[in-house]
Amino acid sequence: MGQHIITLYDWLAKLSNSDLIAVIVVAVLPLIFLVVYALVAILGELKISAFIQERLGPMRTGPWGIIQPVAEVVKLLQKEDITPEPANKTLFNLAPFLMFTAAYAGFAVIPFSSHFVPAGINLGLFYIFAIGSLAVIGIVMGGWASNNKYSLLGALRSVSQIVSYEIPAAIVILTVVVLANSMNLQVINEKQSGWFWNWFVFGGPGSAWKILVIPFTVVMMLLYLVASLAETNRTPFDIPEGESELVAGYHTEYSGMKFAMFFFAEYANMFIVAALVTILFFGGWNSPFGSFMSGPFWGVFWFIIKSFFFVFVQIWLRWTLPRLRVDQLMGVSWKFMVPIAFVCFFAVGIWVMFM
Amino acid sequence: MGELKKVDFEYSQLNSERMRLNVGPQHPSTHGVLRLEVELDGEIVTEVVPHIGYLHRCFEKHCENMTYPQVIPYVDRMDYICSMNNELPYVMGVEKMLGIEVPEKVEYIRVIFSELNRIANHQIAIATFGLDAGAFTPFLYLFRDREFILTIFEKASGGRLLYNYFWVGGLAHDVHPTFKEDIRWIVKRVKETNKEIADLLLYNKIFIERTANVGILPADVAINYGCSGPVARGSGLPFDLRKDAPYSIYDRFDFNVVTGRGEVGTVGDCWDRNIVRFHEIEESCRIIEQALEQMPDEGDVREKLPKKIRPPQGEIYSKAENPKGELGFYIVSNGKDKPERVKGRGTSFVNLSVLPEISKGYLFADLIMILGSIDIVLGEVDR
Amino acid sequence: MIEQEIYNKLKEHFGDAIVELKEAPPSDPFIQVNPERLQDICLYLRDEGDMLFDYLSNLSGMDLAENLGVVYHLYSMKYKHTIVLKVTVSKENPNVPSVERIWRTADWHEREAYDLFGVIFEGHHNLIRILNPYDWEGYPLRKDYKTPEEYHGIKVPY
Amino acid sequence: MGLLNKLDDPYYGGGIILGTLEDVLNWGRSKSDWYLQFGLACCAIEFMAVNASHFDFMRFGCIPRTSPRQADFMIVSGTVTMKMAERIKTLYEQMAEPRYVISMGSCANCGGPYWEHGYHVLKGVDRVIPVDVYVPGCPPRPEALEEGMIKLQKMINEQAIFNKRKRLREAEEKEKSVSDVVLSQN
Repeated sequence: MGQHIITLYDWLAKLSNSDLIAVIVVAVLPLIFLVVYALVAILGELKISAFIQERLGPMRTGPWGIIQPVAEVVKLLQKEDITPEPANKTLFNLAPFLMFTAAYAGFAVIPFSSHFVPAGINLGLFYIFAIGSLAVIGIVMGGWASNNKYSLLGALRSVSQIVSYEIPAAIVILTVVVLANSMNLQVINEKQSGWFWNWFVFGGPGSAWKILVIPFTVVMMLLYLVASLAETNRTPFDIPEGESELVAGYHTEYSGMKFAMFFFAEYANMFIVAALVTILFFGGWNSPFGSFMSGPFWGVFWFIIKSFFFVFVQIWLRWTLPRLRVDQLMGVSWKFMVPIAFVCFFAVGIWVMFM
Repeated sequence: MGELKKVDFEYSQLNSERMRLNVGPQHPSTHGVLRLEVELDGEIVTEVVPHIGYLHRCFEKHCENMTYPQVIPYVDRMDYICSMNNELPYVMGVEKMLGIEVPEKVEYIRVIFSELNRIANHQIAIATFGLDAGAFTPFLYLFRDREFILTIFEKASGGRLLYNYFWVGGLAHDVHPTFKEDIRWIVKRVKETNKEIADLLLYNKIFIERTANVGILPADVAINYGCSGPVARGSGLPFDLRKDAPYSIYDRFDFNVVTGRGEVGTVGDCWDRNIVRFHEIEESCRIIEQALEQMPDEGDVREKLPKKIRPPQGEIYSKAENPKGELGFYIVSNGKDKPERVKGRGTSFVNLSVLPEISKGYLFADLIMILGSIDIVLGEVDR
Repeated sequence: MIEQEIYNKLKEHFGDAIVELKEAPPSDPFIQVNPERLQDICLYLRDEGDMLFDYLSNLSGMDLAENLGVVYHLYSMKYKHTIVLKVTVSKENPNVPSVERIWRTADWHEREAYDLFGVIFEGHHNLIRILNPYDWEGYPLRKDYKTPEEYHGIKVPY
Repeated sequence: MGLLNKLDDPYYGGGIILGTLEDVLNWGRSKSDWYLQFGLACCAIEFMAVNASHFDFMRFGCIPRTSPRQADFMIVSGTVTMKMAERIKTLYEQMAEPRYVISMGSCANCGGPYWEHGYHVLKGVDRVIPVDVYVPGCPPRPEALEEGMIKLQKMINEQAIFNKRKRLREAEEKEKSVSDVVLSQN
């Protein structure tokens, strides 16, 4: 990168003359954001589902039930924490922490604004992808250690699902890397600055000839959205915790705060996925209208608005579609998504080579 | 490196352990308290053993200790989703034994309410089937409509779910004054929702993928297992007691017997069983519309009967087309005011017995769909 | 085909095994059958060309004071006619041949009759209780049945 | 909560800090009730209707959970039979504290219409598990179940968390003294 951007970290370090404070602030900000976001998302899930289903949703906790998630957290904190007798206790207790840590660690490289990214490492995309895969281990640990057949089935399904959907997702990410010529999420964002037609979903910045590549990039965006839905175990791919078959999937045996951690991790993963879609295809913190409403603070606004829209899309899909069967799920991944992703990869590669 | 070890095995030697899984009695999609003992090879179902009786409420024992009219509330509680349809064969049987004919108006009201309850039942069946597939929203849309039907039942009988409305020799009360308008409105409403459900659920690509070519039940197997109702009709068998053995006044109406045609898969798969219910809602609407036109406005709703009903000695098997299939009551009278024996031929009981036959070799997720497509009510299975 | 014709035909074929035909309207007419040759009779009824009783509507046990009875309600999908068969056995020796091989639906019906009345169906592949728990004692629908005081430590009467 | 109990002792019962804390904890418990999703008999259909759009159980913050581990209360909706009684007990034991039970319908309350000849029917679910709220009716109307839910929330709001045993003992003594007075008056 050419010019040096003054990040929040630098600014804080300069202000307080201490790296430690800056590190703590930068590390804690995403956590606060995560908690607040999770509460909003849980409420959103309840209220959006209620709206779709001609209901009201929670109404009795605060005005229009808006502090319902707070009540839920208060309750979950005081629930009895059960570890079943036949469970493998170490793994059983470790799994939710691993899940939550993985989700939280993913936030480290998310660029919230042009001046704020907790850790602006060069291999941001690579890192987020690697950390995202850690969740699989958490699921297997939880499912296997519970010593419950439903949990085991759910965990096994989940692993096969996440592992297979990582391939199309990875190919699509690779294609974006080819387009952006970088793995740094900040750089990818920078490349898409300007008006909204510079976003990668519309082929990225370039001449009018990019109309040739737009179909491929749109398809890539859809592919990534679908694959990421599968990675976060949301409907129509929620078979690992499909409640009509496997009672609650891999977290059947968890109660109280440990269950809440799985819950938080799921919502955190939803946000990471939405954020990645935003960053990779919709310009991240860039304003859609050129220099209008752009800047470090507006960047946060745009980024969160765009990400929340994709969180909303995930919730919307969940309450609309039935769920797939496990073998059909694999079929969708291996028979359709992987080949299409490869075709897109080649097309974009050729385009980048000649333009 | 040592020498290469020779690996010698055949595929058949790779044995995997089979897993026995208990589904139920508390499980979100066993539709009550059914317990299935499932043997799984990976995710493939190799054996299903249903264990029933978790809701055995001793219906037949109670019948022996109650007078004839007192049995009706217990009949209601057999298949609690469609109580009106349950009452019909019972009261018809007792009336036949007594040798009485009910007034014309009563017959029409009975038919209208039976068909209305059939709609309500099929709506629940489709809704819970969708729920098994993971579609929660259509479930609520159908329940919203069902609530309007229940309001009409409530106006007529005072009960939302269990009515005790068809009595021996007539009805408990006359219908309310706005009866006809209410029903015309609800029929219109049901048709609108049906369109919505077809778009949202039944012709959804994912739903078709899940249900087509799953749990195929051939017609001859269906007959041998005694299946009836949408389960048999889904297999292409036009078996409908309303046409085959017309009771009450069903011979006066023009309606079709809907059978599965294998529209998206094979004849007799889960989707066919479900679409039969969907189209039967429309046929029921037709019957109701015709009945409303023909129905006389004036008339008595109660035949004169002695205080104590004592049918002559004898026995009778009275059957009618329940939404789930053939519901029969084998009533034996010994000349006293309490029946000697009442055996209820639970439709779901018979239909459920086919489950082990048609669910072998499918995935575990399919087993849930097959169970949902049979549409059982445990109150009737266990009685 | 009306009951009288079916009765005549059965009588012709099985002779003494067919006891009588009872008709007393408005009751359903029924044919009393000897339990020994029940399987042959049922197979004949199912497969004979002009009867084809391929559908067993109902199978119910009966407590007839001294004896136990089993009632079969048959229906033909093709000809749409019905017939009722009745079998009577003593309470001391309640053995009835199973028709499970003829109509698969009889499987659960027979288990139910066994569970509630104690009729033993010979040749049934899995004659265990179906509605009551497997360790339940007694046959509840017999007229002389007494409700147990306790089941697994839980009081049963109100 | 050993430490909290120790803190609470001097300000027994209504200490400002812990009294408020108790209120907050009770508020959380009462406003966010996840129920165990299972049905037994006829009442389960009315229960489903309560979940549906017309009555919308989620207004009270009640969200269905399929696993008993994550549920806060269960609604025994329908007839409990002898075969089912032990399963109900197991389900109750699998639930995490604090847990509550609503007995819905006459059958679960006392055996309902099956009380006399039902040889296989459990005459009241309170013979196997403790019940907090009884909802009468056969089946209860949805409004009745909602009323039962409000009753349960009220009950949770008033329960003691700290010094539970001491306060229970005192309440018992108070009741005893009242009954003694009544007895002596008679």
